[in-house]
Amino acid sequence: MSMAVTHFNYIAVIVLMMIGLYVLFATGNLIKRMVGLALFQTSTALFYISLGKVSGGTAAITIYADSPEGRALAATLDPAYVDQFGINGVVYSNPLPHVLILTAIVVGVATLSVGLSIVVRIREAYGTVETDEIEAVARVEAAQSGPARSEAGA
Amino acid sequence: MVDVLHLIGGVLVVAGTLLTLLGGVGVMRFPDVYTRIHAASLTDTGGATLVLIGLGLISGLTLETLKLGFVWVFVMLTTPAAANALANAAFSAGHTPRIGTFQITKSADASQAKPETPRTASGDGKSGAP
Amino acid sequence: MNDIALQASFALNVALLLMLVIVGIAIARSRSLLASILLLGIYSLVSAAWLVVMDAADVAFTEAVVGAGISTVVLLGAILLVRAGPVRHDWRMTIPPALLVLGVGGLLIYAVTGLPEFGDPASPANAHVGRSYLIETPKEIGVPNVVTAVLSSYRGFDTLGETVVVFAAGIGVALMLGFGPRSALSPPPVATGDHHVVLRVTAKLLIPLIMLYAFYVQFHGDLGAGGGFQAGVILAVAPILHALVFGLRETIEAIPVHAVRSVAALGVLLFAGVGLVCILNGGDFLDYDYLFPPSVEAMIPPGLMGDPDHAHHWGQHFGIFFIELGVLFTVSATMVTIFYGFAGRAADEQEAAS
Amino acid sequence: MLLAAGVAGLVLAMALMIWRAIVGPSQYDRMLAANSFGTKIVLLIAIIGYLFGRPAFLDIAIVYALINFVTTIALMKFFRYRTLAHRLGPEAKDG
Repeated sequence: MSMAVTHFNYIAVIVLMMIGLYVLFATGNLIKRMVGLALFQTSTALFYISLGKVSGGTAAITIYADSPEGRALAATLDPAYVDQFGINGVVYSNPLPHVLILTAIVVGVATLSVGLSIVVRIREAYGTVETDEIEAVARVEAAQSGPARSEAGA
Repeated sequence: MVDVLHLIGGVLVVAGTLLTLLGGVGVMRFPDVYTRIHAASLTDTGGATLVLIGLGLISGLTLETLKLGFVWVFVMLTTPAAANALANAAFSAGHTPRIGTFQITKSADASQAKPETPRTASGDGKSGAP
Repeated sequence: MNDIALQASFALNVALLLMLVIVGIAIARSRSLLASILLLGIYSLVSAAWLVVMDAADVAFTEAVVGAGISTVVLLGAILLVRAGPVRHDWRMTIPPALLVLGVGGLLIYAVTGLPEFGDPASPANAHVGRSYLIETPKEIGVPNVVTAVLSSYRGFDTLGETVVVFAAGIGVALMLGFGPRSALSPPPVATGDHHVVLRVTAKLLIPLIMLYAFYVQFHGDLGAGGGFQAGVILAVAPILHALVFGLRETIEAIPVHAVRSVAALGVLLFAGVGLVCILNGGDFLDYDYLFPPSVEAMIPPGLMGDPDHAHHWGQHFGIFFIELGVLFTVSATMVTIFYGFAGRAADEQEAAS
Repeated sequence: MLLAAGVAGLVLAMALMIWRAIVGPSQYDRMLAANSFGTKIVLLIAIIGYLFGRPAFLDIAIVYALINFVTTIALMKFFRYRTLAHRLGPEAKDG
């Protein structure tokens, strides 16, 4: 099989990651930047989960190979494949990336909120959420408060 | 017997998804927000009912059937309420329906039923505009 | 699983990833902040379905609740507070980032060719530590859901760190938005002519069900998909829905701000406390085999509930139970704190300059 | 086989919803697309649970069906009242 098929997931994830990066750099609007950051973050999650998928595998919640469910799952997989990669007759996907990403998503939304609350405070202090306007306001304020401080700021 | 149930269940699932697809076509083709809401919410609940009954026939009488029932109840509760909220938001923002005689009565309705207009979003142009 | 399922799995994987890319491009192109937030909600729904296809049931759970219930609401609260207009667009601004992104993306795609094939069971990521977790969990921990076992027992210390990060983020939001003259946690009611009976009745029906379901996910978490993180975000949706429908003031009357903040701290303390008890009983930090002293363990009947090693697993079961409870407390209270911060802040009256 | 056909139909319907969400033209169309998309995801997860032989995935479908509603209410409040803190409907009588 060609690379584009066997590595499709990774390529798609990288495209998503680059879209997130592009949004981060191309806009001066801080909220839009947080959206880009969220996209970037999700793409990392997708990459980890892609790495942990085992073809023919199932979710890492133990089922018994002799239950109807387990028999149905093993039915058309190659028995040699199941013997080699299965655990007690069932092939599972790798649970480790799931654990890492599960916590990362919750941490991600918490840190996204911290970022957004910083944006809100910036808006309250400067009256805008566009980076160039914030810089302009800061420059004016620095100039008003004396040359010594503006030098320190630069 | 089990095979027949599986077959009927599968047919119901396909019928339900076709209904949902039909709703999707409606959402794509219809001219304004209200007709689209109508298409989407009606076919979503109907399609969900068919799909969940079909899956229930496939699963037989197990714990999963109960869960399917829960999914059905929640879909039936939330989809119409969400459609209501959506139409409410669109109407109060001053969206006019584009077809039917409703357009004529709407201005009269609006002046009667809403003497005190709340702080709607129609005041600031950005929320209703694309 | 049969052949059709295998093919359908791959086809769905491709279709959903293509949808994600299309929605991602639409987010990048959209000028309206609100539209990009709505599209981000759709993005998160698609990625949750994709996670189910990738067998990551627990992750799909979390992504579902976070994407559908919390992140959209928080983002909406933020754009209400900043009163931002449409995003300005200047094509000259887009060329340097586009070049940069093309360069980095090209390098990364070149690097990807060295990765093992998608779905390869013998790849280094899948063959060693992940596989040994799958083999050892039934013997050492004795819970069916391997994700829960790894999360709370094998990698318990890591999870404690994550919980503390979530707690710290909650403190951060509370400090930045929860105090001060603009924090109007009990805003005056707005007189409106409409009644919204449908929404209020539906919400009244749904809120208890959401809480009940959160507890099901919490206590079912070692048997099926679920656990403290998932249940925590689900539980937080109930007060959020209550505040959205019945007003923030009533919600704060029912669940006071200081109570929420205390519960968040209590969760971290409970988690760390379990670890300390293990140390006191002679084990390592968060080594649940030492949760009960040997005198207590001797009293546990062996072979309960079809598990021949039951007495041995008793400490693990209780350790996981308590730390998941700690995670539930911290995560749900933090999410509610974040919502209180964003919803309870008074916005500037004038529009943003842009 | 039939289940796979059902999944294909749902994916097609989802694609139509994405088209509506991207094209708009108004924000209400996007809200509608997002909301209806949620219901389709519920059905999709339910069907692929059976298709892949793990009906326990229904738990995720339930949580979607429960929570999909919250975003729509938040959006409605966003449009109508420009605040998330406001109470919908009349004040409580005992308040």
